Amino acid sequence: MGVSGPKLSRLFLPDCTWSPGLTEILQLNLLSPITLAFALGILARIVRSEFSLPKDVYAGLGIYLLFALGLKGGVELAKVPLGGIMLPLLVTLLLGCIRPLTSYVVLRRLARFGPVDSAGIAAHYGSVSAVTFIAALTFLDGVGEDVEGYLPTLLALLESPGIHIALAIGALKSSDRSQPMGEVLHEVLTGRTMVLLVGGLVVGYVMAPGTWEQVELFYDGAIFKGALCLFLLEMGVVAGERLSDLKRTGLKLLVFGVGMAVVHGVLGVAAGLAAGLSIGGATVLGAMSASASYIAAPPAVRMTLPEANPTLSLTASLAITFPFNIVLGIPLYYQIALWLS
Amino acid sequence: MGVSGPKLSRLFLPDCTWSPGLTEILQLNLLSPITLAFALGILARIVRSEFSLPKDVYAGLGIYLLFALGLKGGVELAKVPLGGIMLPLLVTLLLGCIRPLTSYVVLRRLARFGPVDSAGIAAHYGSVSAVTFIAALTFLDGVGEDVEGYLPTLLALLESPGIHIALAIGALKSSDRSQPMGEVLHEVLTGRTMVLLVGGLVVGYVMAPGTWEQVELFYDGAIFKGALCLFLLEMGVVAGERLSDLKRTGLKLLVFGVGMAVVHGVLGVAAGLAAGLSIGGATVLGAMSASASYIAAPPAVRMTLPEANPTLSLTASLAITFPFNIVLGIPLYYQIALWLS
Amino acid sequence: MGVSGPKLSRLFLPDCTWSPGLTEILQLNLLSPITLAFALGILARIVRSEFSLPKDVYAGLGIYLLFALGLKGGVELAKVPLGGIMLPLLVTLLLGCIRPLTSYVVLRRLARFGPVDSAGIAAHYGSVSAVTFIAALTFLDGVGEDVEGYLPTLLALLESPGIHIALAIGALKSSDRSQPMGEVLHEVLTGRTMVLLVGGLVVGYVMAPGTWEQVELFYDGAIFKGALCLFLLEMGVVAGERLSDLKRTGLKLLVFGVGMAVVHGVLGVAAGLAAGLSIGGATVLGAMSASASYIAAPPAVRMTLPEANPTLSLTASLAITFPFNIVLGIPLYYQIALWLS
Amino acid sequence: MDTHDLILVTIIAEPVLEDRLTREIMDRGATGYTITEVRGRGTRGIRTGDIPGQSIRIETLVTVDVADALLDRAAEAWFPHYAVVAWASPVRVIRGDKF
Amino acid sequence: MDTHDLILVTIIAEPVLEDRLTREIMDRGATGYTITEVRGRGTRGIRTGDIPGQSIRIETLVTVDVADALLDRAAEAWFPHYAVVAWASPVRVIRGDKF
Amino acid sequence: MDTHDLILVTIIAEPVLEDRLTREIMDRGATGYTITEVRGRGTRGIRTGDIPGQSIRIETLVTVDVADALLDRAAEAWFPHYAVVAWASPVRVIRGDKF
Ligand SMILES: Nc1ncnc2c1ncn2[C@@H]1O[C@H](COP(=O)(O)O)[C@@H](O)[C@H]1O
Ligand SMILES: Nc1ncnc2c1ncn2[C@@H]1O[C@H](COP(=O)(O)O)[C@@H](O)[C@H]1O
Ligand SMILES: Nc1ncnc2c1ncn2[C@@H]1O[C@H](COP(=O)(O)O)[C@@H](O)[C@H]1O
Ligand code: NA
Ligand code: NA
Ligand code: NA
Repeated sequence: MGVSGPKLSRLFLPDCTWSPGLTEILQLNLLSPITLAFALGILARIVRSEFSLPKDVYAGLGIYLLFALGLKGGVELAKVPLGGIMLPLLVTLLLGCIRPLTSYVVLRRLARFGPVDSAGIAAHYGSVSAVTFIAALTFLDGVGEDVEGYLPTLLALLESPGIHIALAIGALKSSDRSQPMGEVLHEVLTGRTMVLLVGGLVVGYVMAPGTWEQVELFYDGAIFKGALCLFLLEMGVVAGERLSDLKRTGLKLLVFGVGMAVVHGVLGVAAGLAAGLSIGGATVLGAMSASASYIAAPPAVRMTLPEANPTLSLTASLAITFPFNIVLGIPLYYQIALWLS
Repeated sequence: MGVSGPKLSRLFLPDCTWSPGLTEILQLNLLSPITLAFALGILARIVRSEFSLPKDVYAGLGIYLLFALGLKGGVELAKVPLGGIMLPLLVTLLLGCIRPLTSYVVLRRLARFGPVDSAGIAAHYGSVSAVTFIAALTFLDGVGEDVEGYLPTLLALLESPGIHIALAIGALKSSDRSQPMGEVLHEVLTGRTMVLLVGGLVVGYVMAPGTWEQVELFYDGAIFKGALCLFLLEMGVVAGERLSDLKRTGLKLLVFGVGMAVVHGVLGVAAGLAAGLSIGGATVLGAMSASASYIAAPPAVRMTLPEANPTLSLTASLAITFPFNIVLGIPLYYQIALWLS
Repeated sequence: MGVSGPKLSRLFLPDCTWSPGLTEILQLNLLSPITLAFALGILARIVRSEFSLPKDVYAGLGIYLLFALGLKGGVELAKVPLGGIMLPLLVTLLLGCIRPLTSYVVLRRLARFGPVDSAGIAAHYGSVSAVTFIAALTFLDGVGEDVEGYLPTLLALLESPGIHIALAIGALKSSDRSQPMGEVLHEVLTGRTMVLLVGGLVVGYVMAPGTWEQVELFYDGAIFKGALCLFLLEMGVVAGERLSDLKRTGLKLLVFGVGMAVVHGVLGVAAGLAAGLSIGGATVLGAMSASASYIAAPPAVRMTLPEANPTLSLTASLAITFPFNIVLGIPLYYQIALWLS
Repeated sequence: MDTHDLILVTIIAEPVLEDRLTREIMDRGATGYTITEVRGRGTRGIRTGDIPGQSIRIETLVTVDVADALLDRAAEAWFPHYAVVAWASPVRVIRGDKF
Repeated sequence: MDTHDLILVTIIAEPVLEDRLTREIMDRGATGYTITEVRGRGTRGIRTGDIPGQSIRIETLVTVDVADALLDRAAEAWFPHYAVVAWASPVRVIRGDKF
Repeated sequence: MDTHDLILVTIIAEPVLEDRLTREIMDRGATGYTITEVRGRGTRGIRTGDIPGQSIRIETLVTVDVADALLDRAAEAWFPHYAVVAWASPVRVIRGDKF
């Protein structure tokens, strides 16, 4: 299998500059079960199939994936000295503060959206998509690249700051601040992602030695990846449902959704390498940074900035940035990580 | 274990005519976890238990089973030369066209149902039950008989033609054609089975090499079979719920449901052997051919032939033919395949 | 791993009185994934998170766990001579008859609850919690203690008698007997637990040899334990929701919930050892005996004794006795079994 | 179009009562009912199950006489001990002869 | 506060009819509708699916004229063969100009 | 049987509003409410979540005064920016003293 090429090439062929081309990696990513399942979901919508996963099953799969991610991350976190991850944590926090600002400025100045819509969209791009994170892990596993096991900790850290920074900007610009910020802060900090990801991290971290092995098969490997395929099948349906909105929201949103992802992706990769992450780790941080929220951000924005048009932000994060990252972005950030390192 | 007898007997004992009797095979099938789970579900209804699987969990299991079937079939399909399966495909398509006609004629002439009811029931018996197909695979696995891995392709092909042929007959006979046929065609061709089974076949077919192994544990083996048991438990409940209708629908429906299954089953086995399928493959084609739809056909019939009594068709396919095939039919078709080959 | 100490100590060090202290065992139990998942669920409620498992997923997990328990129990039951389990069965039946009486007397005389409320609560403490049973099995597996495989049979036997005895007492004391007892008897005897646990026992018992192995991975080991963690996460949420009721229901209910558990737990351990169960088996019988129902009993009580305050019984069984058993009770009963044996 | 004036009786009740209520509804002369799963909050806050606040909402189209009989029965048998809320409103029904 | 008197039309129907009914509702001039998943029992007991008794409940706020058109259509096209029940009741709506 | 005439206020709203709406309903004097998960279509087509069209339907039985206060509040605070529809209808309630 030429697939494990990249890693092997660096280990055994130090003098050789060969590495699998972007095309090769792209193809591998395009033909992975999760990309294909996602594409199948989109296709089902395009042919106007009524197929969709039952709401509760979709929610249940999401809960399982997040909790599994947290548990695994916690188990790995327990193995590294906490000092060693301070720099990655710091860098991630910085990304969490910078990304809503870059998004807002680009939306306002370059794309010329109104101030409230800009803040609303920026809240999505200041946060993060856990599924993009998982897809990046799966991709790197596929190309045989190792990653730091504690990365879910960074994911947890990146989720909320960006939402609050963007909402604060929006609140200054909006006449009608509907919901006291305190409530929204509480809602985001006690949301599903926080309970499952942060909770899972803590559980995994403190679990008695030897107990992870008892449940590992359920939370990792083939079962995790198989469940992820089903989840992405439905995400394809959900994203496909928004494709029709693309026409209404226009080209500039499309350009923003892809451009912002690439800019934030490169930023994330560079920051990761600077903080001493491995190539795999930096790729994952890049993918995280390039991603946009579609679970935590939407209700928070809806409650605080009711004037913002939710169709804009959801279409951008779910129908543009998410598919872009899954299909093209992740291999791209990997390639950039290889180049930069 | 005498269980693996049939296959061994043919491999190692060419001169010996011994093979496990029908009784032995029947007993093995009766005491398989899936038959027992199905029986438990029926029993729960008989004692008027309120137990049932939550709607969404039942739907979720069904989706998982179909998608797993598609994926596996696709992975196997990629291994055989397409030329080699043309004959089985052709034979299956023929079965898809003949079965609605035989069903209609038998219902109309022998059982003397009205034309619209006959067409409605024929649409069910022209299509196929995926669970019966899976049960046949599991049975053959239990007796140690190999089957062609690409069989799910035949299942996908057999689902829809029969429905449309029967509905076309019904539309000619009915005064009140409620729904334009085009819509119904669309609905069936984009239904759950098509998305998951055909979609899964394609995904499995094009998946990058080595990626199936990453998810195989989730989609095959013990997890697939274990999930199937839970699914059949609920199918037992659903079928059990219709047992009370049997009294109202009368003996002739019972005779039809069993007789049609046997006739179509023998037809399927013979067609399979003629097309060069293995004994296992012919048995599965027999089981498919003997089965009747209870998922795709009912809404299609309801929409196009509102005058047809849905109790008749659902009772026949779900409370008569399905249990018959699961408990007696599949071992019978296997025995017939052994005899005919 | 010092974890497997207890068993090893008894096998290899017969002259040595060392055994892991209660503290060591307690710590192991506290840091097990299921206790931690339960604690996470409670914590989520305490911080007023809106997180909870979808209703259908929670129900689905419960069904899976019960059915898995039944199947495994049945497979094991088939391996032991029926004569050998008569004594454990008898002792369990006795516990089923005594526990509602002790509960009623303690509630009436010591805690001074009204007669109808006492009967209502006693119905809960006369029945049993399957999750407590499973947690005990998992705990013993963790400390490396063997248990009799047929224990689920005892669980099935312990569920209903206690409910009916307590309800009969209540019916005598209540002016308004709303529901004919026959209906309630039917409802309990055909309830979810009965279908899945007793049904699973029978299926597992009669299954053809070799078929259990085909589904074992799905119903046992890491998948069972992993699913149990998710289930306990939600049970934590549900129990946490009732914590606020604790203030209203008062200290005496708290004392009852813990005290009754310990008394019944010791009774169960002693009875188990007397009936010849292993230390592990006696611990599990103790945990069963110490537990209180929160699934089968509540609707039965609500229908027959509408005057009884359901907040009292559910808070006691779900927010007091259940967490006590999971966190402290099970290790305690184990310690007691070690002492008594 | 042939319409009839009937009464729509709506009952919110604890799920354990489903069997009894529907039986009594049919016994008193209704020809059918429709059930919705709902959740809610009231003055009692009675919680009967591991999912608090879950209730059922039963709607039945009935004649005035049946409505009176149902509400009488509700007031007498169900309200004293159960978390039940019920109301009636006049509606115009097609296929009214069926009820 | 600006209120309008409108008609609330409620239809209980078999799930297979969802697409057709909502299309016809919008075609006849409604500005929206709300759907609830329900289950129930009636005189026909027609069972179309593996989950018997499952139905949908469609509510739509419409003007009197649209209500009449809808109920006429129901009486003529849906009732003869399908398990459909429908009723209308007067309600007071805010944002009534929207409908 | 002791009945009272009350107003049933029904509100269809985006799920994110649940906490706020129920709090405001109780604050304005209602004694309870019932919530149903629904889906639907209207003129705005606002989609707030990964499951578009999902809404909640809140019913609350209140006195005429409370109904007026609720609808006023709705018109003023919720309608401008949110996908909310509300209507009121008179009903007859048993246990009416409770509300
Ligand atoms: N004023 C009200 N309006 C609408 N529904 C109510 C009202 N009061 C109570 N309910 C419903 O009836 C159930 C039981 O109420 P209660 O008996 O007051 O606890 C609640 O969970 C609500 O679903
Ligand atoms: N009298 C009734 N009151 C309320 N709902 C009814 C009534 N009759 C029928 N339904 C509903 O309409 C559906 C179809 O009724 P039917 O056509 O009579 O079988 C039933 O499943 C119920 O949900
Ligand atoms: N005319 C109507 N009748 C019934 N429900 C409606 C109507 N219009 C809107 N709705 C409901 O209110 C929600 C929001 O409507 P809108 O604000 O118009 O987008 C929709 O999803 C429907 O559930
Ligand atoms: Na998100
Ligand atoms: Na089917
Ligand atoms: Na219980």
